[in-house]
Amino acid sequence: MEKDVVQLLVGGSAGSGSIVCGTMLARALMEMGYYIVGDNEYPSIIRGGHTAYWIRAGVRRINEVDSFNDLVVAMDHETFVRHSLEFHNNTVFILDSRIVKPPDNVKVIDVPVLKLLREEGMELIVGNSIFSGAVAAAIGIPLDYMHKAIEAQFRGRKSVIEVNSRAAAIGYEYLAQVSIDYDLPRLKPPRPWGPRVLLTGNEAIALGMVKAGVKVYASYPMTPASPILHYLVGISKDKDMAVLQVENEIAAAQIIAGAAWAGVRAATGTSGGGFSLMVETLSMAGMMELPIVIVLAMRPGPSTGMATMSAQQDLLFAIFSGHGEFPKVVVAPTDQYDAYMKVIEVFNLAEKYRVPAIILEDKHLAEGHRSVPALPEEIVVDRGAVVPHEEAVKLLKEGFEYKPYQITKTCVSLHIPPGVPGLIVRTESSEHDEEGFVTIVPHKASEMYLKRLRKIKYLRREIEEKYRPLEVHGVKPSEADLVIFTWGSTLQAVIDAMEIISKELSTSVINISYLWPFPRHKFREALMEVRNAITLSVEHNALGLLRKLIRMETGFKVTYHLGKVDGRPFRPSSLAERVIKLTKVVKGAKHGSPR
Amino acid sequence: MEKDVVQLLVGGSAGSGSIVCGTMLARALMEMGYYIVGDNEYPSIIRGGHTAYWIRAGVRRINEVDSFNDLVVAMDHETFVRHSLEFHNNTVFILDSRIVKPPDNVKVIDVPVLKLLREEGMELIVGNSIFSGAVAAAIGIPLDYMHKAIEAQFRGRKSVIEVNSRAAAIGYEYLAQVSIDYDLPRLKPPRPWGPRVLLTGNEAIALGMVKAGVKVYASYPMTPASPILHYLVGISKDKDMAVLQVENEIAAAQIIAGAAWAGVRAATGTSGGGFSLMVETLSMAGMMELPIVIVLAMRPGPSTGMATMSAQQDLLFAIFSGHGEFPKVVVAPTDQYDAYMKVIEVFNLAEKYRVPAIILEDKHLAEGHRSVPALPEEIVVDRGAVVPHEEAVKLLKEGFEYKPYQITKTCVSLHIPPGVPGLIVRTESSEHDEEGFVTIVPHKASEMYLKRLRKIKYLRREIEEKYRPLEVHGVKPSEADLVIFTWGSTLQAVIDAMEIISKELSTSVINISYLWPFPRHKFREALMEVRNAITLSVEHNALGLLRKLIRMETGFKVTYHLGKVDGRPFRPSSLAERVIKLTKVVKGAKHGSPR
Amino acid sequence: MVVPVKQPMAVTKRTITWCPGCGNFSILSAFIDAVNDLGLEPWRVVVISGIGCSGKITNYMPFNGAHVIHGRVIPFAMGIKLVNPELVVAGFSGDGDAYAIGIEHLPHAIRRNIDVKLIVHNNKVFGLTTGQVSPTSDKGMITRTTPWGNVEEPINPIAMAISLGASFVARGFSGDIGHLKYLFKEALKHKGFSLIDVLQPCVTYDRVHTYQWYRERIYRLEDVGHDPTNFNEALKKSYEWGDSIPIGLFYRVRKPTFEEMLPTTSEGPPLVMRPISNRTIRDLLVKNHELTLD
Amino acid sequence: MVVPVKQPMAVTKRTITWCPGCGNFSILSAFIDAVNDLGLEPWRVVVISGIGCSGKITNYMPFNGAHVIHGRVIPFAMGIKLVNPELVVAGFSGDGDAYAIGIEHLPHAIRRNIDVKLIVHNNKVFGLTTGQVSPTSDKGMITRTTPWGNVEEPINPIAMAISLGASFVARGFSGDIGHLKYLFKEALKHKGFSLIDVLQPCVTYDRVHTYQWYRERIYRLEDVGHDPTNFNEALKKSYEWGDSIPIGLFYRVRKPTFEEMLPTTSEGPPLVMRPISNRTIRDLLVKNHELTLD
Ligand SMILES: Cc1ncc(C[n+]2csc(CCOP(=O)(O)OP(=O)(O)O)c2C)c(N)n1
Ligand SMILES: Cc1ncc(C[n+]2csc(CCOP(=O)(O)OP(=O)(O)O)c2C)c(N)n1
Ligand code: SF4
Ligand code: SF4
Ligand SMILES: [Mg+2]
Ligand SMILES: [Mg+2]
Repeated sequence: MEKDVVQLLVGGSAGSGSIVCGTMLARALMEMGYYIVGDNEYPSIIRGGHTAYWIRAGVRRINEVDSFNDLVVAMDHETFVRHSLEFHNNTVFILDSRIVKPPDNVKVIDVPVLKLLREEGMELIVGNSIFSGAVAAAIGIPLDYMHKAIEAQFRGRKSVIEVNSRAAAIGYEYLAQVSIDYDLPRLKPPRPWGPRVLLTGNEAIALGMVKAGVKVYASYPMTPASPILHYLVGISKDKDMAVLQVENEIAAAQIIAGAAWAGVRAATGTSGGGFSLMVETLSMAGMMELPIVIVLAMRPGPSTGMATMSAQQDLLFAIFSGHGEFPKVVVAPTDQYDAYMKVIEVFNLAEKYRVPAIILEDKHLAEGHRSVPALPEEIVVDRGAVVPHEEAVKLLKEGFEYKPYQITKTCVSLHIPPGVPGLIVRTESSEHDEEGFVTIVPHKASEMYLKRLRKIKYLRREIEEKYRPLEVHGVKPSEADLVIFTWGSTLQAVIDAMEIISKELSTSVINISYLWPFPRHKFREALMEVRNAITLSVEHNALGLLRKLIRMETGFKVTYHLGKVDGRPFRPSSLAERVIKLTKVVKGAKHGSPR
Repeated sequence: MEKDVVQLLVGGSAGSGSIVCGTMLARALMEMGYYIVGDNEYPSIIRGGHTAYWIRAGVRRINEVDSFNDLVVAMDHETFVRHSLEFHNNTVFILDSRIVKPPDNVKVIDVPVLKLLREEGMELIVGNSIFSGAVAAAIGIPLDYMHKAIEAQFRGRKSVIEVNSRAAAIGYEYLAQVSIDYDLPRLKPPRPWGPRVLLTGNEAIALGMVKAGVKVYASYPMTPASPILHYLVGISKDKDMAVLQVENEIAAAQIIAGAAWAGVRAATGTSGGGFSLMVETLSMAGMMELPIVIVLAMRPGPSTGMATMSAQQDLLFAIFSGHGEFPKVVVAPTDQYDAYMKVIEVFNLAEKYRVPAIILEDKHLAEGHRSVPALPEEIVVDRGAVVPHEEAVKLLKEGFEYKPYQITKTCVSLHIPPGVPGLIVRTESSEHDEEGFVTIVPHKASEMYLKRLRKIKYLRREIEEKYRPLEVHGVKPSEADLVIFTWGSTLQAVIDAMEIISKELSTSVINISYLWPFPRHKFREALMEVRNAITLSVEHNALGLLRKLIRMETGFKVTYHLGKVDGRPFRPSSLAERVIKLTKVVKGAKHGSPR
Repeated sequence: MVVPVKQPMAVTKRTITWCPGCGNFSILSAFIDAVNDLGLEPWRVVVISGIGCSGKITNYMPFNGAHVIHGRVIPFAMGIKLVNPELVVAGFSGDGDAYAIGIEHLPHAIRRNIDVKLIVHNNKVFGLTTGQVSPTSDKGMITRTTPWGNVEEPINPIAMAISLGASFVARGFSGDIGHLKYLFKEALKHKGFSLIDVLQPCVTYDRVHTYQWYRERIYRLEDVGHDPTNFNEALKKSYEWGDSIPIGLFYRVRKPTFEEMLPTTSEGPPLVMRPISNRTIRDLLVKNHELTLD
Repeated sequence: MVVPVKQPMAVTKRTITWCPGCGNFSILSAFIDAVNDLGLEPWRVVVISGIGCSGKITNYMPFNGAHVIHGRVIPFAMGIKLVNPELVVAGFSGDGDAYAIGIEHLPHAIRRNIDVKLIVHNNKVFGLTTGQVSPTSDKGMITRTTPWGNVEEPINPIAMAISLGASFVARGFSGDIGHLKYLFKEALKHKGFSLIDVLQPCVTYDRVHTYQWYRERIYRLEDVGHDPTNFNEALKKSYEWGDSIPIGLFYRVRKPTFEEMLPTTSEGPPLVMRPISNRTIRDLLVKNHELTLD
């Protein structure tokens, strides 16, 4: 039976290549023209433990991986244990029965990987490619596509490509010749949908930084942000980027602050623990009005928490981070394409208003895969208040009197970096006058403090008018029985869940991507006519942080919150189930006895 | 004319001893039986610049210094410039006209300090004591009281006491013999009010720590928290306290975390910049359930801001500091007596619920003086979940099976520190099981994450039932035309302003001292019947952070906010003026044309 | 590796999740053996670790354990030692943990000479975060974050510690477990801050510094009659690297420890044992604040 | 002091708020003179300072200035140098700034040999925060936070820097302004990370280490024919302290700088001058992500 959507799971121990195997399959499927979402889970262990890679592929746009797998590659026994609730009656298991013993009464295709490897004189390390070939044959990926995917995966490493291609072919051929007496999950023919790429959120962010013209990326490795560093370092020379791993997160933040003051776009990336160490510098950037950009890739806390899992627990910490009051931009992209665009937008905003910015992503977005339309080249890079050297020289010639912290109508001052002939510039972490010298004179200090905060008004207006801080999915909120609020990558599961829920309740989903300054007007506009709908926030945390934020900023009470704190992202069907259950309880209560 | 209340101002350059002079006068006045409030202002300069010390003394309880000075000691010219708006027609200036030239048409008592010093062969450094003696004579402080105050000030340093006492006597006698042809501000006779002390907020906190049984205080100096360190180090040996200045704030926070885990009460103190560096450890304490206590002494930010000034800008940063969600206690005392009590309460709460805590004070409280009733010795030290070694030994003998993170009804687990014969204990910054070993098993991780958060419920209940998280001053909110919300030391100015405002509008003041977990029930209770009152928050910041918090936690909209961002604390009369103006505008708008 | 690796069980009944062959295994067993050999009661021993592959070690040891955050082993350990000097306190860090993010604490621990032992699992790489460059990576080394070759000179922890005046400085090697145990025992017997930098091959991310590579170069200071009381000799030896690499005890001197010097802790029982119920502030009110009784 | 102190005016038309007689004055004038002597254009010079009495210096110098936060002079300076190596970048720290809260950056700046000069106003005390103990305070020293006498050994920044492989290490003295200027000029001419630790009397909080105290002990390395290319000699000299205290250039060696080695910056114009409008990602999409065109 051919299906619209098929889901695969590849499970194995860390180091078994299960994630590589999954990634290659995802790539091949995308290449064929399917829409792809890929998710992975791995422990904080280099070898051993259990890792999983899920691929959901469809002939139409899909948003999130779900908890029903049609085909499972089981490279370890844990695959059965950990994912026992993710199988259905027709799930087909591909495995080598010499490695793992499947449970009784499941549909198994036994591929003697170890034997095949031995026969071919191949090393254990390429076993995952035999599996990938077998899967390709099972679900109908032509071998050619697998070869292409393998080439992409091991780019340039000729002998590795060669041996893995051979292994895939062996797996493919083996499967082609075994007789299977039950239906295999096969996809309907793809309907190719234009130029597209398979990306993780981190790759998209890295690409956004390249495009935005970032010149310095300094970072201290931390899961799940490190892949940005790894990616950028590889392309740094070609793209005029100084990419550095430094001694700690304080240094990373300070280096980009220095670089930003010296006139370039600069960024860093980290997770909660490292971000904590950057907070003092963030406040300094607020005072100095430096447009540094920090990617905060969230994982479950508190503290070390679960280092390789996903969460959305840091929203309010990010928004209120730093001592003293100062404007900043906090934005949370929802998918890979959005992440790329938001990086570019955020740099433009940061440099236009001379404010620091935080890009919040969760591990699920950071490391998950998605097929997205080819990222656009034609974007606007607007350096806002930054005056390049040549231009500064011209201005000075014309008699322009420069003050680094001049109070203007929008309260934004031009930024001329040091190094312009004849000009001396200053910056200061203490309260300062317009020239950048320390001051404690009361009215001057107030004026400068408020100068910085007044920018919020203009910043908010620009975000509300030029960008899309808030998006509505599904029916209009005024027509909905249920309005769900969400943010970040959780939107994806919510949208897929909406489809299920909509069968019972007309549902509207509101995603907020520009979280700070909060888009109050857009929010009021969208919610204007909501009266009797059940309102619910779905967030990957316990306390409902967006819900708190909405109430703080608008007074609007989102009545319920569905959270999750096991580090694993939401899956659409179980989310839908929870939502439906909740709405039933709510309605029951409403119509029940008035206790 | 004898007055109920008199206010003095001593102005001079840093290093001139103006603050010491003011402190001695404050001490003498308190000794006599007056109520005292003292405030000071100094620049971030060791010698030079301008410093000021205000003393307000009354025969009845007073709360805040105001902006009218009856008597001014002018040791520098800046005294006239900076405080020009703080004088009235009858202000008397005491000065040496060889040092400063007074403006025309003011009432001056010229004390030839330089000449007197020269005649007596005294050094310039004791000039401030000549002034203090002169002031004493002018306002009616018997010389004996000055001598006592000098003794207290220079405790133990015999020759210093001797020379300063002599200097004070010279000033006193000089003034007694000059003829003054206008009224001097003199206080009515005091009505002594029982055992009392003159304290700064920092001293009160330090005393609270002594009483609470703190065993380790580790800190890195930072204005305005450093005086706690200075105070504690002096008494450390007597009080079994290890008091350390360490390499940075990260070390300070980690050392007290280690000490807390090892079984003692431990604390640190810092300001915003240093607190930023402690945030990562705070999150660790959240995960490890360690009852560390951090004093966050606020000064204006962002960043270095105005290092020696006062502000309340860090409320939401403190509340949401740390990645991941975890319970913490945030409390803001309103005066010196309250500060002492809150330290003790907070340690009891922190150890009972195994949560970290933050004590928020502003520079105004930290370094300002106040006469308060002798601090009580009879307080309750309750170590809550901490099991002392001997008790642990007994428990183990009885067969008790100990798990450091056992899930109990209130979700609080007993804490047995390491070092108990036969017992091995563990703590872990990663998500962990009840024994303290790393886990990423989904249901276990969720359970432990929620275990910690569930404590909030019990914690909030205890705070609401046993402590006074919220206090109402003035008329009941339900009967008020105006309800003012405030927190921290700003309460003092608000209360004095209330007296003035009450002449026009019946006013209620609500102070919230336990800010997190927010006392929702008490708040609702207090605000239940507020209908048409104008609601207003008065805070020493720009954005109205308490106002935001109230809305987030209760949905209640405090309509207006009066802030201040010049680093100087509120003064009652100008505050009252601003409030009255605002209420007039509001009412005008209400009754005006319905546009 | 399609065949799942077999992971051994620790005495704490937790699976040990290091890669097979990892140099961390010998640090684990050498330390446990050293403690046992010295007859220290397990409940008197406290081990603290940072974050990294190295940091997992506390989960595998039958002692009181604190697995803290990245880079903060020293101050957390110091807090413990300060309030309970009767405990034996040992820290375990990675080279990233100790020499990158946590390096600020090292010179100060040395200045204080607090009686904490710091064992650094120096694998010249960030292991747990998948193979990035570390402060001890060689110049030119290709890692995940230096695809063009590392441009920074490696830090020399032994030279740094000796030059800063550390009272016990040693280097061990995971491939010489007997010697490692000897060093741990010496450190445990020493009173004062002790640094033991252990050359620990990372079999996954460092294909250059293998056991073999080290074996070809390493010699024991103990075998060449090195005098660990000779400061200048120790400093000179600390710069030896390349074709011959000394392991062993470089330097040891007995100096008063922080706990022994700090007025509060220099005498009397451990702070944790001193009562607090009897704390009074009345004396302070009277003495420091001129308590006024009407 | 009832008579207000007269505070001098800086060339930047700001009042200089150091105490009269403070050792910071000579650092200020020696540095300005050094820059002028070398004929460096002021707009090409960038000075960065931390927080402390020392940190105020950037407000008084006629150069591009950044007054950053406590302890972060080095990384902020590094960010500037990296994107515009044509600037002359000098940092000014206190001993607390550089050796307490900011010490973590020092070994790494040294390893990188980034071309930044770090001048440390070493007054053996935290000045601005009113006289607390510092990492360079002597053992036994009475300060506001060590009323019983400091129990920690002072750090030896010269020994530390040399032993870590710094390419330029010098010690100056505020009381010898000519020599100080000479050292600053040498440092400004040197390519690579330079540490100049300046013995700077704090006339308010350190009554022991006065100008006089130093004058009685100090001698110039230049006067005794010290060879600054001799590593071992330099290291040996760095331990000299007490009755005779060497000032001068301890060690200097030319090594490639970070900017010279990092692939991105080793050639081409300064990063800040390179255009960004022409940045493309298409090549990356095609090469790294197998852009699929239907
Ligand atoms: C503040 C912070 N930054 C970054 C990380 C991520 N992180 C965890 S372990 C590690 C480095 C591991 O290297 P090392 O200390 O050498 O230990 P190894 O794994 O090699 O034993 C890093 C960067 C973290 N946990 N916390
Ligand atoms: C994070 C942080 N912690 C503490 C402080 C407070 N602080 C300001 S300057 C200073 C130390 C000053 O000593 P030093 O660096 O030696 O400079 P000096 O004043 O002696 O020149 C401290 C602790 C701060 N500004 N920031
Ligand atoms: S990655 Fe390296 S250090 Fe980490 S467990 Fe594996 S071999 Fe050991
Ligand atoms: S306190 Fe010391 S260092 Fe600071 S200005 Fe005064 S003399 Fe100079
Ligand atoms: Mg390592
Ligand atoms: Mg200093």
